[in-house]
Amino acid sequence: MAAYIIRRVFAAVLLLLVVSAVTFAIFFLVPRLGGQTTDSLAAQYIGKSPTPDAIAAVKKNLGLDDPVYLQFWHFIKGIVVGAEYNFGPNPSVCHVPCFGYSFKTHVEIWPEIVQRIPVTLSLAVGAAVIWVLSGVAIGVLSALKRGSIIDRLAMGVALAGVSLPMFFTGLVSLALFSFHWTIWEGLEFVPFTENPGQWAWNLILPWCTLAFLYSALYARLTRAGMLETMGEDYIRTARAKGLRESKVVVKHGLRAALTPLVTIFGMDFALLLGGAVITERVYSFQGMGAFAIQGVTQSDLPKVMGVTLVAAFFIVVCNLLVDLVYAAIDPRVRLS
Amino acid sequence: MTAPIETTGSAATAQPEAVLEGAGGKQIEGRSLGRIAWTRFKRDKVAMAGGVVVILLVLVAVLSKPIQAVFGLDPNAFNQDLVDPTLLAPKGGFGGMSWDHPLGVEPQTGRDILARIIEGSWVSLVVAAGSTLLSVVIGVVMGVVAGFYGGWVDSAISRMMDTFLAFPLLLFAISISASLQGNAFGLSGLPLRIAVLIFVIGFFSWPYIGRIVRAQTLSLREREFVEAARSLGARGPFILFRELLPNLVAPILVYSTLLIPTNILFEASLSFLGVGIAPPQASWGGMLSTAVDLYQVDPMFMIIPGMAIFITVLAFNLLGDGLRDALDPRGK
Amino acid sequence: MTDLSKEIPEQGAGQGPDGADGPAPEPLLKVTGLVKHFPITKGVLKRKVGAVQAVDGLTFDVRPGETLGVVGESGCGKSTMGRLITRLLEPTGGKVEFEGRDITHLSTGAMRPMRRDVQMIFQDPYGSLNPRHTIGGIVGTPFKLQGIQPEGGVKKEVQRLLELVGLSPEHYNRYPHEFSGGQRQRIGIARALALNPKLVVADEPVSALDVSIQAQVVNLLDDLQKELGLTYVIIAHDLSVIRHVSDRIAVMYLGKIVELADRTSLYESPKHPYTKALLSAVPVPDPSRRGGKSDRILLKGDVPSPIKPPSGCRFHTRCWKATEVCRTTEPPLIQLAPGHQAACHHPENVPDQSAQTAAVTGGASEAGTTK
Amino acid sequence: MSDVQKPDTEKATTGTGAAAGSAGADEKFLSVRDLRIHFDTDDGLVKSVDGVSFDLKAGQTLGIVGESGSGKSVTSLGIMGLHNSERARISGEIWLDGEELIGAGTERVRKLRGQKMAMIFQDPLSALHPYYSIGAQIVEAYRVHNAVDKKTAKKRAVEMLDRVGIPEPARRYDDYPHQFSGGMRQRAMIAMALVNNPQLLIADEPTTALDVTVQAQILDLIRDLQKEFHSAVVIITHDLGVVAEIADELLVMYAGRCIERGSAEKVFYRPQHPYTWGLLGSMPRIDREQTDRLVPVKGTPPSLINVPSGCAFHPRCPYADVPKDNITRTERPELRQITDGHFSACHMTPAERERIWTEEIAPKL
Amino acid sequence: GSSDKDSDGSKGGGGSAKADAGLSSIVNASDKKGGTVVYEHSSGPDSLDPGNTYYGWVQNFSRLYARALVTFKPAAGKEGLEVVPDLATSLGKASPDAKTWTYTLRKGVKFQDGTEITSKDVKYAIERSNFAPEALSNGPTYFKAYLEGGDKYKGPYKDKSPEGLKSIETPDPYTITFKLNKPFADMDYLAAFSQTAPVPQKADKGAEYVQNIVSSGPYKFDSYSESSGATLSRNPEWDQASDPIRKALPDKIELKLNVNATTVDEHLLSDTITADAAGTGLQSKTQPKVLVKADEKAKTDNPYAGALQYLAMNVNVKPFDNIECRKAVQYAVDKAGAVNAIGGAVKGDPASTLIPPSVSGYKKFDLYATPGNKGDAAKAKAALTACGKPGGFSTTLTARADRPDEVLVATQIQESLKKVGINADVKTFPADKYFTDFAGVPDWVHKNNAGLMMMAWGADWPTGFGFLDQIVNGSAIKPSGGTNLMELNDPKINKALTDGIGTVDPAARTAAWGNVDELVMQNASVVPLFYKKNLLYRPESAANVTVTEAYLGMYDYVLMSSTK
Ligand SMILES: Nc1ncnc2c1ncn2[C@@H]1O[C@H](COP(=O)(O)OP(=O)(O)OP(=O)(O)O)[C@@H](O)[C@H]1O
Ligand SMILES: Nc1ncnc2c1ncn2[C@@H]1O[C@H](COP(=O)(O)OP(=O)(O)OP(=O)(O)O)[C@@H](O)[C@H]1O
Ligand SMILES: [Mg+2]
Ligand SMILES: [Mg+2]
Repeated sequence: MAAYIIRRVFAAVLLLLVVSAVTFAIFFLVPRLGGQTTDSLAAQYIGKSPTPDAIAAVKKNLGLDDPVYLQFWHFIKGIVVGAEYNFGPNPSVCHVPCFGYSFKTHVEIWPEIVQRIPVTLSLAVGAAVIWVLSGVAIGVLSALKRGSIIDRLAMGVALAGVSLPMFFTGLVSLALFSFHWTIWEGLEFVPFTENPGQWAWNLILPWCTLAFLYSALYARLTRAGMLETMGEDYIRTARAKGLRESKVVVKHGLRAALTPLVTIFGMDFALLLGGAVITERVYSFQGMGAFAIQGVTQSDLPKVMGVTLVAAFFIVVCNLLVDLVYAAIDPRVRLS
Repeated sequence: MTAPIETTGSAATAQPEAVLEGAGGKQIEGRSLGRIAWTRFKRDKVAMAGGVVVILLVLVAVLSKPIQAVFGLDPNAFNQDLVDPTLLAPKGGFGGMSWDHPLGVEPQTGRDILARIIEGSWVSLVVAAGSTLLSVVIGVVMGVVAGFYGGWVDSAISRMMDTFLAFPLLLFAISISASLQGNAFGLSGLPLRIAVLIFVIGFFSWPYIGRIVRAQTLSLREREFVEAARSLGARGPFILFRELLPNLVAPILVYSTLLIPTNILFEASLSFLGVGIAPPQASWGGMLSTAVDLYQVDPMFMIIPGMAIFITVLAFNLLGDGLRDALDPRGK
Repeated sequence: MTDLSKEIPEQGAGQGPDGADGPAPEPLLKVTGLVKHFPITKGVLKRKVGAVQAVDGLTFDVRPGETLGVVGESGCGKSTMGRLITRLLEPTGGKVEFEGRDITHLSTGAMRPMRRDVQMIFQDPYGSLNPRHTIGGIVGTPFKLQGIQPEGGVKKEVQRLLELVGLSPEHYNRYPHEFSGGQRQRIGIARALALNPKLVVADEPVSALDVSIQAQVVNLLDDLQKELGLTYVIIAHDLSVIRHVSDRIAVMYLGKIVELADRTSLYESPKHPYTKALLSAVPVPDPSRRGGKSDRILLKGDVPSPIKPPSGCRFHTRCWKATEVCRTTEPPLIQLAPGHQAACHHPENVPDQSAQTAAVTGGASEAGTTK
Repeated sequence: MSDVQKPDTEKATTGTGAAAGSAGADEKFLSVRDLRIHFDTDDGLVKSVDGVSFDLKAGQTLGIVGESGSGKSVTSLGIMGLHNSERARISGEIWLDGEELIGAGTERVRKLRGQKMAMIFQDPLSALHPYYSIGAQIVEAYRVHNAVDKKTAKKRAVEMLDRVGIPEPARRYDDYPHQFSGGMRQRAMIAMALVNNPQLLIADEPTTALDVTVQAQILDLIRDLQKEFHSAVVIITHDLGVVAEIADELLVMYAGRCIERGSAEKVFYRPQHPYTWGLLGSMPRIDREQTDRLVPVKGTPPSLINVPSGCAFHPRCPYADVPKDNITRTERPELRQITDGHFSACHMTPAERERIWTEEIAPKL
Repeated sequence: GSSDKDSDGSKGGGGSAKADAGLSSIVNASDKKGGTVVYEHSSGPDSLDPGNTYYGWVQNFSRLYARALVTFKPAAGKEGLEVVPDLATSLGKASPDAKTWTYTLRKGVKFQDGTEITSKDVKYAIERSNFAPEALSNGPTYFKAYLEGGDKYKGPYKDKSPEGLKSIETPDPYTITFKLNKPFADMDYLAAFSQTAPVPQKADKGAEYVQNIVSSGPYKFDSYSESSGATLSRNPEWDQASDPIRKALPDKIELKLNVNATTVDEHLLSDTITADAAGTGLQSKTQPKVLVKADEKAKTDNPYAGALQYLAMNVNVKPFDNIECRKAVQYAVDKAGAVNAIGGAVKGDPASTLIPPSVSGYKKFDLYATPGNKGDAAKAKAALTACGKPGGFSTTLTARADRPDEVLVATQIQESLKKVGINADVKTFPADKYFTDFAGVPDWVHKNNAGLMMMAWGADWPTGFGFLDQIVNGSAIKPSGGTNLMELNDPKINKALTDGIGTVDPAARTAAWGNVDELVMQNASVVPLFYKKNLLYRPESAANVTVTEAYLGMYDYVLMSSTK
């Protein structure tokens, strides 16, 4: 098992490197596809009427003319040893781990991201708990009562859930519950450490918005998975033992049906950790997604890049965890 | 005796001799699996409804220009006299619905909503279908190649898929489509927006189908009919295209129909975030994001594009679910 | 289609007391020291950590017109052997000669013309036919692949083949799922016969079929052999079927041939303990034999893993006769009686091959018991 | 077709009346009366089991043979009460140790399952839960019916593993199914089935997935255990050899119906149904001199949705024309007693059958 | 004032003000100290660093913690356009040629750390804000453009010489003299930029100074974060005695950033915050809510935003090189419709001049009047015929994609042009590249036949020169990043501007701008669409509320206090 973990961790680190290289390359390439030159890139950072001197200085300072691999190398180096840029009276230091430095607003990306992680994390974790519990419960119920009114109703709602744009449901619920009925007024993020009660209360609406889509999805997946596993031979064996139906369903059926969900959950959750972009936007929560959007609207590439990489990091880590969890729950994976 | 095909067939016609005798030998033409699936699909009322809606939608999208011409609809014509300038809302109730404007008019501008919905339909569908096609093509090629050739090719492609899956798709889509405004690839304006959206949505989601196809190919490759073809001297391409691909059509078809609604929503989300289709071109996502700002002024304006998206996505989902049930060899 | 009348199977070929030295006809297929190891790899770098020794040194030949039966327990390498001689797999070592021509390492392209002569019938009638093709398409594929234009056209030829295997030519446009298992197996046979092969390798052609249908297919194979002068290598695990169809029989155990003999000789006086155990384990459809099963040999345990096969004689872990020499020295496959080869240090019905005395060691307890 | 007729049912019951009617429940441990199991499917009503009756005494073994799809597994699952009550339509009676099961509540049947009656399945790999260790699965089976602590249960499980011949049972206790070989999995299945000393053991093709040498081991094991616990055993297989080896009684099924039933000797030595002849004729035998040709049953098994009218076997029967007036095609033959405890459902007269058997069939086997 | 609206009859007396009361008076005036003023903003500032900002609201807001040499008077109505001394004791003293300007600093004014503010700190602030574009890129660079040798000086970060920029002289700690390279009479307006607020050199970290701004005003930063905003509390070193213009009533100022725009409006209406920091008014969707209810409407002010939305015609793109074709567009455009498209009268007034009414130098005239400002198709067609294109023509109309109102107006114009046969293809581009890559690049414009370009402009300081110079002066044509989209390079106009800004007499100077405006309109290359207006909302708790025209028609944040 230890060897397995080490191998997977190693692979994950490798994957992360590749992902960041590709991400870097894409972000390097895309503005050029859009017709921008290094000059125009540099010009963004120096006000209204840049002089060629200033442009050259910025290009030199930021290494914009360097080949992409060299820039990538500086970036990676920055993560490990930090970076320095010469703008002002004294060099601006980007501390370890330097996940980039915004030349537009002159902030280090990493502390900004760290500041926003609790927001996104709160959103993602709470929503995940809700959607997993409700989605799985509904899915199991539907599968067991297959063809019944309950099943049809649940699946109808689930289908609607996956067919409605999330920003639509979010905005409608914000309009109804926050503005119209003013149940949640002044919805803003309150850190858990400050006031857990308020934290939870203010997050209910965003959680439910997020969870609505996902629980619909998970209900469908769970139902399909349950229908499949409940047809497996080992379920018949469990029944033949004389086990109570509830135990057959939960211990034998659900356990196997949920295993593939672990992968999907890992992916979904990881993607959310990288920024619940739409939810954060709708509820104006200052999470990672909002930060990325801010970067996009300000054409502040390092911000977007930083969030993207951190998000990729979450994905890789979650995948790694999923693999380990998988190995833990499915003995067949463990030993082969 | 649990070969999946058998159960399908046993129900229908697995006993040809019995059938032949029963039917007096009149039925000779074979029923392909597609035909059987179609028979099964026809029985599924909900899926049929979804299919009909999808066909209607596609017709509307394809014929959107002629329809507009015939009914004299202009998605960009202002009717400011129908709108109260300070209250922004259309005059009269129900979002300004009238015989001239059956779905009402847009607040602020008084543009005809029906015309804009029709105009938006082709954008939505072109983007969704285009990106689906792109990801399906890449995904199928990569998946089949990986699954079929195995070895280092498989390792390389699988790693590549892992890498792609580790990209935060939405963030990528947002930043790329934001970066590629103005002009790029020698395109500008609407064609560029559409091309960028298709590329961004399609290019980063191919690994999902790639994985499915790869897994399917892997299992198909182990089937004996592949071995049989090889024992007859078939080369890779023959096996790939003649033996494997026909068997992959069903899952690909199902996945595509289920991917389209996802992509419709994706496009709408990007338009909502302001990096999708740029106004004045009508698009559902764009309409919705404008409407969202005005929902207190004119709720109808939010409901109609919302419903358009909802119905379309729902119809595709129903169709996809129905197809999956019909094509699933295990049947019901 | 002209060389149909090649050679009528010589009935005596299998039973004749011809050794390796006899003036036997040139073998159609000659296999020498055939080896196939599947590497087991790990990690991204595909490090080789071991190998499945699926087939490990087979030597036998197949004479024109005869039927060679191959039996053995699951996983002993029968299918691998079948795929090696049809060159669906690349051998790791050894040599395969067909009609005197070395085909061991022929490329796919060079193998192509050979494919007309060597054909295969598959085990799974459900898996071996592409569900998306019509019967006509499936049986016509060989012509297409080999670029042959039979006189009268492909369709006519296919219909002729369908008739040959006892199907209606009208089934041409139907799909496999519309047929029962036995019928599908016939389709597979028709496809194998399309190119008028000399050698047909059948990997468990009837084991997926119902008993009543099995007989139809067995009979069909029989008839076709007589009619077309085919040579068969039939792989099966059912000893009754093998006995019924074969002229000579090879018994395999863990990637090796442990006994190779003509039918009567093998069934009447098996030389290898494994063969003996195998034969005694076959259930006999005769209730009266239930009481007196004194000759039943019950082996303990299962076949060991081909990844780490036992040293020496591979059967020694389960053999009740095993001695020290079995553990250390691999017995060669040698002729113990005319036309009867076996690889054992302590064969049955024959003087002991090992110089060492048959000191029964501790291995007995884990080996087997005679009831 | 309306073959769910009252008279039929009665006939079937009276047919077995001589054997079952008077006997007390103490003697007939398991008694199945006119069992019908039908499934509603999209394509029509599948009559998987259509009027099967038999009795089984404690300590006896019943073998059920028949073609694939003839309803063997459905019958056995029916006895165990393992059909989904919403999808299967079950009628008839199943008496287990004096208790009727079809009418009994599901909870009652559940309590009997695993305790009084247990089942072994064909494919032990898929029948064992891949995520739980072998030991845990056996313990679970034990603890459903015995209120004991985990330790005791574990002791019992290890004991059972040992009993079915798994080496080093205490160590293998924690292994997972995929770590076992096929034979060992089947042994584990048996251990699990027998952990509560059931009086009825149903084995659905317990050896089909196994090699001959292992098959012999397993059959031996079942036989020994049966002797030890004096349980009734139903063994389902399509291998006549296996049946001959182990069964006292034999039941031959065709298209959901029982077409011949009797003691193993009678069915093997004096079979009374053309289908049974076909079965015997189509298998190559290792114990006989080599015959040139096998005698197969022509045609293919029928669909269970459109069961041929009259005798379901008639389209494949070489003697369908022997009885006059086309009776085989129109009227369903009942199960009639030929000799004591030997029943068969054929329109030919027993004399005719006797003649065909001795003159035409037997010599060829 | 521009309170030409019909004041709505919210008769409910009790001191509650009427609509537009904030335009001419200080609403809810109070001298009570204490309370917290809460501002919200739907995105964020370019920077809160007084030396690194171009945003009007930051200029306004920064006065709470940064004292420039002079500033606009915190007062109601037109008074607000008046420049008054702040850190300086009086307005700038100009040499007769308007090339040398001298300011004297107040004595005893201290930074938040207690050190006294000297003229060196002001000089340093100007140096860093104008001459270090790599670090502080946001702010305007007028000082660089007008100071002698400004094009040579490398900025304080590179040029470490003790005297720094020679054209700013600090003969003593309280005197600062600017030597300009050409006559420039609007110097006091430049001095009113927050760029002249002192920055202690030792505390300057370049761009990162924003994290630790050293206050010279009544409030200092308690916390600042780019994402969530800032909290300011009283600066104990600030002395009311040294500051005649600030009352500093609130105890605390909170600035929340990146709040959803909808939420900002909801918060305003529910009186949870004091003001929307951006000062651009309520969103369209909130607008009806407050306009239909009389008591809500009474809480609104609807000032001019000091900005003009206009349509630029490039005189080098055919057929707009022909003035008749330009006139055709002048007549064809439906200005009333354009106003209605973005929300009607509360969002703007149809315009006929470049200079908006709230900017000094505004002169009312209309060279291309059409009935009801709805356009005149007949006149337009006539002009087209005169131009030689009686059947109309095709051209491209550019707009900024991320400005929905602008796109809407562009489509509206497209529609009205279509009626006279002019087909304009609307193309949208991202705002941040609009000038650098597209509309501001003559090459691109010519190549892409972009004859029509949407444009909006607000004055950097509220005078005609501040408004016009950057958009009509030939010197504003640049290979990239130009703001003179018409490529108007009329020697007459250029000269009029130069002469005007050299005129020291304020009245004559102001009059000059109206004439420039007229010259431009005669050229017909600009279609003024509408003067933008803001619909501001005064929550109940907001006190001392008044609109300052000097800062684009938002509320004055120096005055503003809260009863909460
Ligand atoms: N492609 C392969 N890669 C790795 N191992 C293989 C491969 N094919 C077969 N093996 C292994 O080689 C051994 C022999 O396999 P083979 O299929 O030849 O056995 P068999 O005798 O045909 O068994 P069965 O009776 O079950 O068909 C088995 O252990 C199998 O797992
Ligand atoms: N749940 C079900 N729904 C519908 N049909 C079913 C169901 N279960 C079994 N059948 C049908 O009932 C028939 C009898 O099935 P059964 O499994 O009893 O056959 P069997 O005799 O055990 O065959 P085999 O030898 O293949 O195991 C088959 O045709 C099968 O398709
Ligand atoms: Mg095999
Ligand atoms: Mg079965």
